[in-house]
Amino acid sequence: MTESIAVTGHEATATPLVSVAGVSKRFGGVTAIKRTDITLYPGEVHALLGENGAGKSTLVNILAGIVQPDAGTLTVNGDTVTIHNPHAARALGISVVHQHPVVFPDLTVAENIMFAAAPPRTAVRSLDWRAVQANAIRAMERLQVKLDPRELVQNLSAADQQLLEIVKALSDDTALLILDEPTAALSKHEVDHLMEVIRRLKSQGVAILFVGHRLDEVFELADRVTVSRDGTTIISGPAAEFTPESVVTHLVGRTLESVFPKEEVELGDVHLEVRDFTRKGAYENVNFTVRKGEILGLAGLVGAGRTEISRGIFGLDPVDSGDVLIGGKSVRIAGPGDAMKYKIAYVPEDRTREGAILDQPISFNLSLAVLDTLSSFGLVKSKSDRELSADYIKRLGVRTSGPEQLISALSGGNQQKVVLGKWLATNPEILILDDPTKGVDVGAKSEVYKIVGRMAQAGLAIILISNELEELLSVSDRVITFYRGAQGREFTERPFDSETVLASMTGQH
Amino acid sequence: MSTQTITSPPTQGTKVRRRGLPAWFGAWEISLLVLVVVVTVMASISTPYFATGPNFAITAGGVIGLALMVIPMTLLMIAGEIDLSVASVFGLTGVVFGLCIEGGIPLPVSVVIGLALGAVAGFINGWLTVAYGLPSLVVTVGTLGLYRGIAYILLESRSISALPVEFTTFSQANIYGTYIPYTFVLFVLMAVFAAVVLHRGAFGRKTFAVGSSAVVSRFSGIPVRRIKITLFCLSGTVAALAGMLYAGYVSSARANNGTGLELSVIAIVLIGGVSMFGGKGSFAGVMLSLVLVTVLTSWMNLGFLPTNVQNTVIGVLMIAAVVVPVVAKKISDSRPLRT
Amino acid sequence: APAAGGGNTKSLKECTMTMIPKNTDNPFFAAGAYGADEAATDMGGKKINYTGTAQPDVPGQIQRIQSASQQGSCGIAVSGLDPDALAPALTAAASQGTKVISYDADVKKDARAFWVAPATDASLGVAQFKLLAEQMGNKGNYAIISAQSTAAGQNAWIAAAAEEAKKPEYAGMKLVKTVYGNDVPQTSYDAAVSLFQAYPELDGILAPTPVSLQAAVKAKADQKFNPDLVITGLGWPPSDGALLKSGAVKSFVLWSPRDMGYLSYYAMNALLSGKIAGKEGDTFEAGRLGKRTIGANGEVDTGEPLVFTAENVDSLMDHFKTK
Amino acid sequence: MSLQTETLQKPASQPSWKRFVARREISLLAVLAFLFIVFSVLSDRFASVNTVGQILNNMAIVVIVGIGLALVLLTRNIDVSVGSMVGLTAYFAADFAVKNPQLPIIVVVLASCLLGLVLGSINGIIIATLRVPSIMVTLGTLYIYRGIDSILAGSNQVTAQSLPSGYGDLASWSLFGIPGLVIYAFVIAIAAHIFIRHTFTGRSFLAIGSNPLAAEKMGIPAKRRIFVAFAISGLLCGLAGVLWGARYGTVDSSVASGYEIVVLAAVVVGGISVNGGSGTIGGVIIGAAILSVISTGLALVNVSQFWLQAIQGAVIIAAIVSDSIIRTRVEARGVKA
Ligand SMILES: Nc1ncnc2c1ncn2[C@@H]1O[C@H](COP(=O)(O)OP(=O)(O)OP(=O)(O)O)[C@@H](O)[C@H]1O
Ligand SMILES: Nc1ncnc2c1ncn2[C@@H]1O[C@H](COP(=O)(O)OP(=O)(O)OP(=O)(O)O)[C@@H](O)[C@H]1O
Ligand SMILES: [Mg+2]
Ligand SMILES: [Mg+2]
Repeated sequence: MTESIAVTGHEATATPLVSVAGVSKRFGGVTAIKRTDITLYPGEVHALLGENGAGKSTLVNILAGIVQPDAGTLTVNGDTVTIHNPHAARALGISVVHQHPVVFPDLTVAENIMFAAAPPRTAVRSLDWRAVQANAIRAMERLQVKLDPRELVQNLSAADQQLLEIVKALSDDTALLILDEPTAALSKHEVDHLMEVIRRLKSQGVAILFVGHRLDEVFELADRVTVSRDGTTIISGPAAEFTPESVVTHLVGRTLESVFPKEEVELGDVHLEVRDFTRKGAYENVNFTVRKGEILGLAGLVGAGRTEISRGIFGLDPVDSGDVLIGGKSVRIAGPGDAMKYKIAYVPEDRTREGAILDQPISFNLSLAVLDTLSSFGLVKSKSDRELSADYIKRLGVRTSGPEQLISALSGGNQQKVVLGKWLATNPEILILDDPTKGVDVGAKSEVYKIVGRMAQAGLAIILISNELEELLSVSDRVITFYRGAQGREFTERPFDSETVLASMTGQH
Repeated sequence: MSTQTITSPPTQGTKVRRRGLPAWFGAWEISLLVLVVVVTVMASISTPYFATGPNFAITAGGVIGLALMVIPMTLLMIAGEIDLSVASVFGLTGVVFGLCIEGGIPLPVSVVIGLALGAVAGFINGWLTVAYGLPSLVVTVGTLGLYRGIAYILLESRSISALPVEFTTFSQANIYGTYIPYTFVLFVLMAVFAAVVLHRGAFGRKTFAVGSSAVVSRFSGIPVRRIKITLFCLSGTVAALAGMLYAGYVSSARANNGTGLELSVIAIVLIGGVSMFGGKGSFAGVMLSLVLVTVLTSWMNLGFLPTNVQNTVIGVLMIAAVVVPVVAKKISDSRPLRT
Repeated sequence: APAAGGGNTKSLKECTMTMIPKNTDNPFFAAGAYGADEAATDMGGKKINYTGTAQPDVPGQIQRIQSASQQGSCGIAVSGLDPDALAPALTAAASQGTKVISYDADVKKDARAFWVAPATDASLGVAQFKLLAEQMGNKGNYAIISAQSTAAGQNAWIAAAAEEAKKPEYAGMKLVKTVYGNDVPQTSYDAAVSLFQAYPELDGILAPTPVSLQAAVKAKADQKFNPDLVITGLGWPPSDGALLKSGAVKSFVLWSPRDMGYLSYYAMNALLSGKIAGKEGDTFEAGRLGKRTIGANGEVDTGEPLVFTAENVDSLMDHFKTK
Repeated sequence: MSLQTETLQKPASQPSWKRFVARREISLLAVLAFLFIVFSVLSDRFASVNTVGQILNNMAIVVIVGIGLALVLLTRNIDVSVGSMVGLTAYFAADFAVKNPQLPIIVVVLASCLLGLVLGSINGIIIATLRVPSIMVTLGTLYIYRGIDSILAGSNQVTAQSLPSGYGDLASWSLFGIPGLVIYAFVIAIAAHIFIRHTFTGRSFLAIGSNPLAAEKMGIPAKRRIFVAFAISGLLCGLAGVLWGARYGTVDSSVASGYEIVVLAAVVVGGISVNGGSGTIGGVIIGAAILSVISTGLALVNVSQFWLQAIQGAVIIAAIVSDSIIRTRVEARGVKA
C-alpha cells in the first residue's frame, strides 16, 4: 500500500480553506475512496485528476454534504466540521456544479435558481415571485448569462442547462467552488468563457476545485494538481511541477506512448456520401463523402448541428430533403432499423441516456443491436450470446468482473467501450461516433482511439464528432467545420492548424 | 498494492462461468417459493380438503381468467407500460361472443371474432399510448370505462346463457379421468411459451430493453413502438380469450363479467417482482405469485374465512413484497463485509 | 371424498347446511341467517354454515358453492347473484350428492330442487306499485330507481308493476324513466338527483330496493324538491322505520327475511330426509310457519308481502333481528 | 462579454401568449366550454343555475380527494388507496357519530380527519423511509383498509335517519345559494393552490417529482415531503369520508369502492402528470368539472344509462388526446417561430 504521498509545499503564508484528511467511503461492497487527502487554498485553482471511477465525484459529494464519509476529517477554515447536508455545505461557502446536471426540468429557470439558493430553513412561507425573478436575474448577471427566468428548464439546450448549473452554484459568499467535469457538455468556445469566469473568481479569492479529464484545460487553469487512482491520492503538487506526460503516467500508472494514437491506413473508395442534406432549423445543404478506412472529423461548437446530421443519417429524425448514398447508391433510411440494414452504426453522444442501458448487464447491452442475428426461430442462442460478450469484453479490454455485471457499475470509459462493442458487433461498414470520449479518462480515451484506429484499418468509413479539438485533429484524416447548421471549410492536409479550424468553427471564415 | 493490476485489464477467458442463480430466479423468486411451500403445507395440514384432486380442479378452473391475463400483463409491465382495461376487454368480448353465438354464428367463427375484437381493443390502447406519447396508465383508465360501457350498450341488463355445449364443457370440465381442467392445460401451454419467449427469445430481450430504456432501444434499432403495440394487442387478445372462457365457465355472458379484475391482475404481477417502471421482473416470480395468491384464496375459501380477511392478507402480502427485500438488504448491508 | 349417495337420506341433525347469501356485509342476509339458525334451534338440528363474500361477487359465490360441496356439506341454499353463472357449479355440487335450493333470489330452475321465494314476484311488484299509485292518486309521472340493471328480482317486480299499470284505472300514471343505482348509496343518490334535474314535474318514485329508497328520500330533502313527491317501494324497516315515522315515506313493502331463512332450513331438511323432492304440490312442515306447499315454478313462498307503515313498523321489527 | 450570446442555441423563450395558450388548463378549459355548449344545445335545462349548482356539488368530493392525490402525483408517486381510505373513514365517522350523538359534530369531523391522517401517514412512512414503489404500497393498503372497513362494519349499515341531525347539515347547508360542499372544496383548493404555487415548500413538491436525484443533491428533504404528501392525501380522504356520509346518508362497508379510478381519471384529465413535477390545482378542478359536466349532462339529455360509462370513457380519452394535440401544435409553433 502506497502510504507516502508526495506533497510539495504551498506558500506557508496562506492558510488552507478546506482540507480533507484520510477520508474513506464505501458503498456496499465497493470502495469508492480510501484515505484521500486534499488541501484547498483560497484564490487557487486546484485540479483533481483521476481515471473514471477513481472516486473524484464521491469526494465532491462528500464536500457537498450529499455523501457522509465513513472515516477521516474535514476541516474548513481551521475548524473540523461535519457536513450533514447540502445546506450545511452552502453555509460553509461550498458551492458545487455536479457532473450530471441537477436541474428541475418542469420548473422555470428562476425557480431552479431559487432552490439552489435556499436557506436551510424549511418553514412554509409564501414566495415573493418578483423577488425570485429579480434574484435569478441578479444571479445570472454575475456570470453575464441571459436566460429568460420564466422559461421552463426542459426547453433549454444542454449547454444552457450547464450554464444554469454554474449560475446556481455561485453565490456572493462562495468560498469554494467545485466544478465536477463542467466542460464535458461544452465545446471549446464555451470552455474558454468558463475559464475566464474561473479566473475572475480566483482573483476574487475564491478557491476552485476543478475536476476534469481534459489535460489541456487543466494545464491552462490549474495552480495545483492532485492525481488520485483507485480511490487514493497518488500525488499532489504545484502545476508547474507536472507535465502532461507525467500526469498521464501518474493517472494511468504507466507511460502511454500517445494519448491519441493514429494508425496509417490505406484509404479505399468513397463509401458514404451525403448530398444536399437539409433539415430546416437544424442544418442546410450539407455535402460530404467518407472513404473506406477514412476518419472524417466534424468540428463545430455545441449546437452547430453535427449531432442532428448524424441523427438524420441514422434515421432518427426525419430529413426535409437530400440524399444519403452508400456505395454510390441512393438509399432511403426511415429509422435506425433501416440504417442498420445498410451497415451503419451510430455511437450517440449521450452515453447514459442513449447509448447504454444502465440497469442491465454488459452482455445484455452488447447483444442489443444484434439480437436477430444471434437467434434462430426467435430464440437467442445462448452459446453465441455468451461468446459474443466474452469476445468483446476481451477485444475492447472492458474492465469488469464478468459479463453479468451491470453497466451502471462500470466506469465511464468502460461503459463507452461497451457501447462501442455493441455497435462493432453489428459488423458495420460505416461508423458514426458522436463525442465518443465525453467524460472518459485519458487512459480509456487512448484505448478507445486504438480501437477506432483498428476499425479504420479494417476498412470502415468513420465519421467522428468531438468537442475536444485536439483529439479531433489528432485522429481525423480530414476535417469539416460546421457553424450554425451550415457547412464551413474542409481541411484535408494533416497536421491541421487548430487556430484556422477554430476560426472556421466560429464562423469567421 | 501494485500498479500493474490496475492498468492491465484482468485476463478474461472466452469461457464464461455462470455464478449462482440465473437472472430469472433471484432472491425474490426464492422468497416467493418458500412462501408458496409454507402456505401450501399449512393449508394441507389445517384442512383435509385442500390437497385433493377435486380442490385442485376447482381452484385451477376458477382462477383461469385471472391467470391468463397475468401472462401478457407481465410482458407489458416489463416493457414499462400498463393496461388497466383488461377486465373491460374481458367483459366486452364475453358479451360480443355471446351475441355472436346468439346470432347463429358458428362457434369457431365467434371465437375468432372475439379474439380479433380483443386485439383491436389492445391495438387502440397501444396506438393511443404510442402515437400521442400518453402514459398508458391514463389511456387505459379511459378505455377501461369505454370498453365496459360498450359492453353495457350491447347487452344492457341481459345475459346470454345459451352457449354451445362443447364450449362450456371445455371451459368447465376436467380432462377425462383426471382432475386437470382443459383450460389449465391451455394456460400452462401459454405460460411456458410466454416464459420461453420472455427469457430466451429475442422478443423477450427486446421487451426488457424497451422497458429499461426506450431511448436506448430506439437508438439500437429496436422497433420500440411496434413492440409496445404488439404487447398491447397481446394483452387485449388474451383478455378476450379469458373473457370468453369465463363466459363459458359460468355459462353466462354479461356486461359486468370480470368487473374490477384488473387490480387483481396487476397485484399479482407486482407481487411477482415486476417493476412498475419496466425492465425488471421474471416470469417465474409472477407465476409463483399467482400460485401463492391462488393457494391462499383456496385455503381461505375452504376455511370459510371471510373475504375481508382475505383481502387484508393479500394487501399485507403486497406490501411485504416490496418491504421485505428492502429491509433484508438494509440488514445485509449493515453487516460487516467479508473481504 | 363425499358420499355420492342419491338414495340414502340424511337430516340436518347430522350434517350442515351451507347458506350462501349475495354478500355478507348486508343486514338483510344476516337476518336470513338468524332465521335459519332459529329453525335449527327449533328443530334441534345443526347450526348453518353461513359464508359468502363481503361484497357481491359471482366468482366468489361459485368458489363457496364448490368448497361447500367438497367439504361434504349436505345442502346448499344460495341467493343467486347471477342465475346462469351459478348453474354449472350448482349442478356439479348436486352430482356430488349435495342438495341444492335457492332462497331469496332464484337460480336456473334445473340447477336447484326448489326456490324459497320471498313472496311471488307478481305480488311484490304489484304491492309496490299499488302503494305508489294510491299515494299519487292514480295519476302523474313517476320514475324507477332500481338496483343493478341485472338484478333478477327487481326486474321481475318492475315487469309485474308494468303489467299492473296497464289496467285502465292507472291510465293517468306515466313511467318517465328507469335508472339503476346499483344498490350503491352514492350512485343511487346521484341517480335520484339527476332525475329531479331532468324531470322537474316528477310526482313519484318507485324504489324497489332499500338503498334507492333511502337515496331518493335524502335527495328529495337535499334538493328541496317537490314536497308532494311520493316515494315508496322496498324498505328496510330497522333503518327506514324512521322514514315512516317522519312521514318522508308513507308506506313501503318488504317480506320477512327471518322467516325466509327459517323456511329455508326446514325446506332443506325436508328435501334431505326424502320427504319432498321439490315437485309441485310437495308439502312439508316448517316449524312455526306451519305447513308449506311447493308451487308451480318450484317455488315456496315465505308469505304475502308485508306493508309497513308508521303504525305497524315497531311491532314487526322482530322479523329483522340479526343476532 | 456574455456566455450566452456565444452559444448557438436560439433563446428558446416564447412569447407570453403562447406560453399561456400552451398551458394545459387553457386547452382543458376549451374542452370544458365545448362540452358545456354541447349540453346546453341538447337540453334546455342544462344551462341553469340549478344544474350548475348540481355540477359543482357532484364534483366537490372528487376535488377534495383529487387535491390530495394530485399532491402525491406531483412528487412522482401515486396513491391508489384513496377509495379505501374514504370508505373506512366514512364508516368510522358515521358509526362514531351514531354511537356518540351527544358529541359536537366538529369532534366527529376532526376524528375522521385524524383517522385519515393516520392511514395516509402509514402509506407515507412505508414509502418515504423504505423508498419502495408507492403503487405497490398503496395497492396493498387499498386491500387492507377495505378489509378493515369490512371487518368493522360487517353487515351493519348506518343510514341518514340514525345519524345525528347535525351530520347531514355538514353537506346540506349553503351560503348565498352556494352549497356547503362546494365551499369546503373551494377553500381547500385555494389553500392547496397557494401552497403549491406560492410557497417554497410547495414548489419543492414539484421539484422532487421533476427530478428526484436533483432534489436530493439540492438538499430538499424529499422523504419528509413525500411523507407529508401521503399524509395530506389521507387527511383529505378523512374529510371526504365524513362528507360522504353527510351527503349520501347511507354508509356501509362498500362506500367509495373503486373511487380511486374516478379520482385518478379526474386528476389526470386535469393535467397532473403521472410522471410528477407538473400540474396545477386549477387543472384538478377543471378535470373534475369535465367529468361532472358529462355525468350531469348525460342524465339530462335522456340517454339510456347504459351509454353513460362508454361516453365517459370516450370523453376522457378525447380530452387527453386533444389536449396532447393542442399542446404539441402550440409548442411546435413556438419553437419554429
Ligand atoms: N451511490 C453509490 N452507490 C454505489 N457505488 C457508488 C456510488 N457512488 C459511486 N459509487 C462507486 O464508487 C466509485 C467511485 O465513483 P465516482 O463517481 O466517485 O468516480 P469518478 O472519479 O467521479 O469517475 P468519473 O470520472 O467517471 O466521473 C465507482 O466505482 C462507483 O461505481
Ligand atoms: N432548444 C433546444 N431544447 C432542447 N434541447 C436542444 C435544443 N437545441 C438543441 N438541443 C439538444 O442539444 C444537443 C446539442 O444540440 P444540437 O444537436 O443542435 O447541436 P450539435 O451540433 O449536434 O451539437 P454538437 O455539435 O455538440 O454535436 C442535442 O442533443 C440537441 O437535441
Ligand atoms: Mg465523476
Ligand atoms: Mg452534439
